[in-house]
Amino acid sequence: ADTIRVGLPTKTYWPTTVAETAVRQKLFEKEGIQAELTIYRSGAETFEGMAAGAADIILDPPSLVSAGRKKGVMSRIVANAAMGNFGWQLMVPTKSTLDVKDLNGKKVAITAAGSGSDLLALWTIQDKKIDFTRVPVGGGGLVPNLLAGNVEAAVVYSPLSFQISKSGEAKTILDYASAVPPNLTAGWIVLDKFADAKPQLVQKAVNALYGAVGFMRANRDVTVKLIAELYEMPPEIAALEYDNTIMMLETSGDMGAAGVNAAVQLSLDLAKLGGLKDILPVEDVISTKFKPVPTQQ
Amino acid sequence: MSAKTLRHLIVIGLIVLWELLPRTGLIPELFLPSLSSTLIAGWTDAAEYGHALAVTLYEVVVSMAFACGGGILLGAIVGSLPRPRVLIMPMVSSLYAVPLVILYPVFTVWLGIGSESKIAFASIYGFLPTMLATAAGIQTIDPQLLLAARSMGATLSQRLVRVIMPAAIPTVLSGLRVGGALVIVGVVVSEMLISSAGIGYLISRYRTILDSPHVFAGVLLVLFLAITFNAAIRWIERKAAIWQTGTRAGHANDEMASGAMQPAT
Amino acid sequence: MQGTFAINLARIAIIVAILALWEVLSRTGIINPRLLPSASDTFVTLGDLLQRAAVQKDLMVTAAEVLAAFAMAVPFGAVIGFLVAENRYFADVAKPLLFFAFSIPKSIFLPMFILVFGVGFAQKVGFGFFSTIFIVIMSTTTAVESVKVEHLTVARSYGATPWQTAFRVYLPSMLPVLLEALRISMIFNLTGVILAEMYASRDGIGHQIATWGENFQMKQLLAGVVMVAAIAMTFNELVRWVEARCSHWRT
Amino acid sequence: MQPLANVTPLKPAARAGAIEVKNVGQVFRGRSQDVVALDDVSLEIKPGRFVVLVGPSGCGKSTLLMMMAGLRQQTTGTITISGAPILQPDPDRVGVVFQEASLFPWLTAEDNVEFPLALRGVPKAERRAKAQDALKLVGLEGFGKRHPHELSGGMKQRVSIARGLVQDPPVLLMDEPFAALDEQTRMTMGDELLRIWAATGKTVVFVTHSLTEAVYLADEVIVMSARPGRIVDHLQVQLPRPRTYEMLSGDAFGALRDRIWRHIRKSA
Amino acid sequence: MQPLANVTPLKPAARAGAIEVKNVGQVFRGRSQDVVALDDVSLEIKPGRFVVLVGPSGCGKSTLLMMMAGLRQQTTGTITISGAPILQPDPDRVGVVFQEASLFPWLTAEDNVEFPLALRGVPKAERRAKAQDALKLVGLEGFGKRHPHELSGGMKQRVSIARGLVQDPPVLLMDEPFAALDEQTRMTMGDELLRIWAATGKTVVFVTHSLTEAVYLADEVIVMSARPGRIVDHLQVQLPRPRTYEMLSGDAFGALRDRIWRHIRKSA
Ligand SMILES: Nc1ncnc2c1ncn2[C@@H]1O[C@H](COP(=O)(O)OP(=O)(O)OP(=O)(O)O)[C@@H](O)[C@H]1O
Ligand SMILES: Nc1ncnc2c1ncn2[C@@H]1O[C@H](COP(=O)(O)OP(=O)(O)OP(=O)(O)O)[C@@H](O)[C@H]1O
Ligand SMILES: Cc1ncc(C[n+]2csc(CCO)c2C)c(N)n1
Ligand SMILES: [Mg+2]
Ligand SMILES: [Mg+2]
Repeated sequence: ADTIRVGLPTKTYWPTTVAETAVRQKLFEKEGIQAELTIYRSGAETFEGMAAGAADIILDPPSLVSAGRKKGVMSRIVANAAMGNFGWQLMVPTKSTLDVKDLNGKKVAITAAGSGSDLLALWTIQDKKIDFTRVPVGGGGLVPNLLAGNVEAAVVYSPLSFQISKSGEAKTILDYASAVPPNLTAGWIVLDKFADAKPQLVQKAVNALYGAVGFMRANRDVTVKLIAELYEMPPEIAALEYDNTIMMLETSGDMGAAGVNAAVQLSLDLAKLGGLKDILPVEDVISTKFKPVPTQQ
Repeated sequence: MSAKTLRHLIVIGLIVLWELLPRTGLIPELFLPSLSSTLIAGWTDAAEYGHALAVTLYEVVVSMAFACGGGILLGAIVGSLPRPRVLIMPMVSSLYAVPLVILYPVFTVWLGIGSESKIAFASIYGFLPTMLATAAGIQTIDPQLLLAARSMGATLSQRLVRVIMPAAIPTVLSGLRVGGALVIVGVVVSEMLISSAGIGYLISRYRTILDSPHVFAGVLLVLFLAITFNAAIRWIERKAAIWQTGTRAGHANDEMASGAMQPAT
Repeated sequence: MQGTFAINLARIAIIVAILALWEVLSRTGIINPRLLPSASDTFVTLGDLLQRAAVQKDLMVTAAEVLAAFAMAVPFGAVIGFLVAENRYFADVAKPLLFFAFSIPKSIFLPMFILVFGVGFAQKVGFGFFSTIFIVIMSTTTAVESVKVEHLTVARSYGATPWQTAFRVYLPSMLPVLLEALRISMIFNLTGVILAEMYASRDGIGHQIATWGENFQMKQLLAGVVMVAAIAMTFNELVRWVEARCSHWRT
Repeated sequence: MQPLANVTPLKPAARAGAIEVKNVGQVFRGRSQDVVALDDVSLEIKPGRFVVLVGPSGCGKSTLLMMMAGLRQQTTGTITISGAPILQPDPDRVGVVFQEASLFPWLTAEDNVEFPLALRGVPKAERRAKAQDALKLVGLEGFGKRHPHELSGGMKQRVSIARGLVQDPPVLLMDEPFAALDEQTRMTMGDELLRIWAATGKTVVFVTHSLTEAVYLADEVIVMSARPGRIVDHLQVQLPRPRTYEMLSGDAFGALRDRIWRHIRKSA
Repeated sequence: MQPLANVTPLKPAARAGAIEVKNVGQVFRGRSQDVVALDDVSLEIKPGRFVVLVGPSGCGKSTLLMMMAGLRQQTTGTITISGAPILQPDPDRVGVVFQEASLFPWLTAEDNVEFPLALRGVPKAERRAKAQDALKLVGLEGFGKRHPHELSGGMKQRVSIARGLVQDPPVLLMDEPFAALDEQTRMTMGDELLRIWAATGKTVVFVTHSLTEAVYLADEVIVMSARPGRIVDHLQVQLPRPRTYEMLSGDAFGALRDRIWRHIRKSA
């Protein structure tokens, strides 16, 4: 059987849950293919992995596809994975009295300059008409620096955001899932070359992945248990992750659906804030060739 | 062909490859942008890079003082006094075995996210190799020389400055090279991990948005730092060579010694 | 013998003091225990982690990668370092270039290794090798500088072959400096492999550590770091043991 | 060869220059077994005496000198120099010329000679002058700018002697200083040494393997035996001073030389 | 002291052991000025001769030996050993005992002696036996397991001699091998050396500062002068062999010694 190599940006990010579910529920096998999951350090690294030929299908935001094409890495989004920043929150320590407006002139932690968290921070600056310093501290530096008071606030991803708000260490002052207008935050991406050479394989892979989304929606207990196991976290937090991110994921993935183009455009526009130059037109970064047919259990 | 010519040819070769490999598509531009596009990227944002270089340079210089100064001093003490050596050395090299890069994000909690944490990290990073090389170099000193100095009433500090240092100078300088290079790497890497200023910050920011020409423009600046540092070391080496004749480096000019090396090649 | 005993005692005392300080700082809340879990908690977590089959497998994978990278980088780097130190021509050509290569943060090149090796054992070993080779070269050069010319002359007068000179004169003279180099190289090697695992991987302890860090699992993160440090320290002690056996002729 | 211009006469301190060695033993702890290098050595040297130490190779002469210099602690017994025990090197009391030249390879010959003066902060001009005088004295005028590796074995040894002389301590310990010298240079240097000694009233302890040299130079000759090192004879050389080469063929000289020779032959 | 059991007689090769030095000069390039260490030295040594080289300190004896050993290239002229020019060290033709002991500090005395044999791949048992014999010969039986730093100056020099002997090459170059030895040991070792030389037919070039030793050991004595190093005399010592201590006081001996002495006195 053909093997599809799936590139995932970080382990504690929902795409890993999706892909793991597909593997554990043998959805790839049902499609007659095999999957090999590789975890990368973050979004950019995942994209580099695909460009280097080490991954066949990856999950990343549209901005990287646009930037990649500029650098001669020809790829497209083949399936729409999420239309919002689910689980992303602007957080302050619980005892802090600061609100979003009060962050003017303060320091806010992000994971890396130009990353998803940076875009959200920039969006906040623009949308709330305030100015603060964005301090890149890496994924591992977010909570420690927030709790130590080196920064006044942090843009935190899920399920870390749920974890520290549940533990009472931090509280949310802005929930990006609802605050930011719907835009295509992440999609499944393949190289044009690969899509042309093995369209069947790509189709089967997206079928399995969306089959997994369907399975997860239908099987709360199993999924919560899986999240708890994968992320090494208590079931309560896994449940929050399930309710607030997994349940929000796109179920069809169809890039041809109405509103998708506008959502991609918005996503690219947001990326401009982060310093991305010469953004390509939407048509160049998406492909409508593959419409996922979720694999049934 | 003289060594210098060959080296220059290699450098020119590397430059040509750097331009051609990406242009011909043998290496995707994402991984290695051509030299020209790198230079253009750097030139376009020269002001930004200049500012970053100032920040990094400051951190490198301060760390260098800590790492090299401290490393040589402690290495000299530890290398010349057996008791502290057997006690301290194993502890120090064991502590160095803790993979600090991984803990760096946590360290910033206490050291802050500004220059201090970079300086601390880079100093530690460059300190041990300098210290170990110094200590090891000192241990290989002919004990007879120390005995002679002692008989003439040399105090510990006199022995350190007048005997141990000059005798260990080749080893210490090589240690300094390693330590200094690590300081540069340490500053840049810690900037890449956590910071909002400096060359490392720019590298990692441009990397996140796949802007490889700007990434490599940053790398070029790091290279520039290394070249500057290398020039400084060579200057010291030349100064040192004057009073170092007769030790190994001095002998190397001798046909006898260079003859000795022939079979090894 | 009495001296060694006293020194071991002092060493143990220092270790105990460090652990006690760690424990007290954390327990009394002088340092937020969420940011620095106590020593005892960390070691309990370490015990738990070591029980897990997955962690055991990750450790094995990482160990294999580290050993492979080390086994290649050390001899290869030592030979190059030797040539650089002993051959003027080669030194003039290569020394500055090697130095510049050494001064660049290696992680920039992580994608190149994926490009060449894909993601897997070879890529980790390759990057581990790449992270280690320069320090081995530079340290070997340092070590060679400590060899005495008179000893080389004696060996030459007996018609020693290059190999014999290398093994019977260079090696024993350089040993103390070389063993230090070996220690540092191992740390670089370990860090290199772990960075490569953090960058892209399917298994390995670096992969786990990355996840624990991003997930703010401080106990696990610290335990993981202790694990890696323990490996490096064990190696350190091994080298020290060899050193003690070989360097008794020094006074 | 020129006289050393600036030798200062010894200040008449009470027991300055006296050496007392009492029941001194030295045991080297080895891996497998211990080596008794010296076993219960006692000896007394009055200030201003020229004492020569002879004995077979490995009998402990260098070890004894190292202990007198405070460079090695004896296992048992006490050593007193100028009335006070010597526990560590003290250049104001004792100077040493080592058996192995032990020059600093990175210093020129003159810088090597200046070294002990530099340690004491003697001004540059003064120490340069002293070093030049000392180098002239050992026949190395014009070699001051050379590094040790550019000198022959005998030249290195002479630089080392110059370094010892320039320190000008009340007690001078010399471990086979003339071993690498040709007979002519050796004689000249011996005469120079006697001249300096007579002018300054230093106490000199001198190790040599040449019995002729021993008798020619000494007020007293101490003969040691090997394994374990012990003193087997302590001769007074009553020959008049200044010594002359004619004495070498005299009967008194021959008798002393023979007496030492018999000891050495027995114990080597 | 015991005879060296396994000295093999020299194979009667055509000119094995012959040494020819033709118009050899050595100039050391210095920073400020060049040093002419040797100036146009020519000399011919027939196989199996025992040749002693004497001359004032720094006249170029060691330099000449280093060139004969192929360890240093002459600036001008040619040196031929056993009929072929020597351009690099060749242990099958020439062995060297260095002026400074230069033992490997990390090897024990016996391992140091075995070193040249180990290089040639001589089996362990055989080289151990040879090393033991050589150590016994130099009076260091029982010191084989010591490291150099545990030996006295004279003992180190004897280990170095043992290392030179164990190689057993047709030409043996010895640079002041007995300088650090007491007179008794020196004599015994001289006799041993003569015995080995007579039994093996080696060519020996021997540097010493002792004129008595020179005449006692030599077939020929070559006298050098200093700055620049030149050969000023080449004497044939016609005294019968084996040499005895009685000869030392004979007239022929005295005359030869005097003749050398006059050269040395002039040039030192
Ligand atoms: N560090 C040491 N460890 C063990 N034994 C030692 C050490 N130093 C010297 N010895 C032993 O002590 C004895 C005396 O040595 P010492 O150097 O004093 O002799 P010496 O009389 O100066 O001989 P020489 O005339 O050959 O220089 C020797 O047997 C030597 O092997
Ligand atoms: N590497 C060198 N560079 C410059 N000059 C040198 C070098 N080696 C030796 N010389 C000079 O060459 C001359 C001869 O030296 P050499 O060592 O051959 O003398 P020697 O006859 O062996 O003396 P000694 O009896 O003192 O050992 C000396 O004047 C010395 O200073
Ligand atoms: C340390 C860390 N950083 C970011 C994320 C989330 N995340 C990973 S890749 C990516 C963008 C590409 O889609 C996002 C938002 C995480 N889980 N852990
Ligand atoms: Mg001695
Ligand atoms: Mg000589």
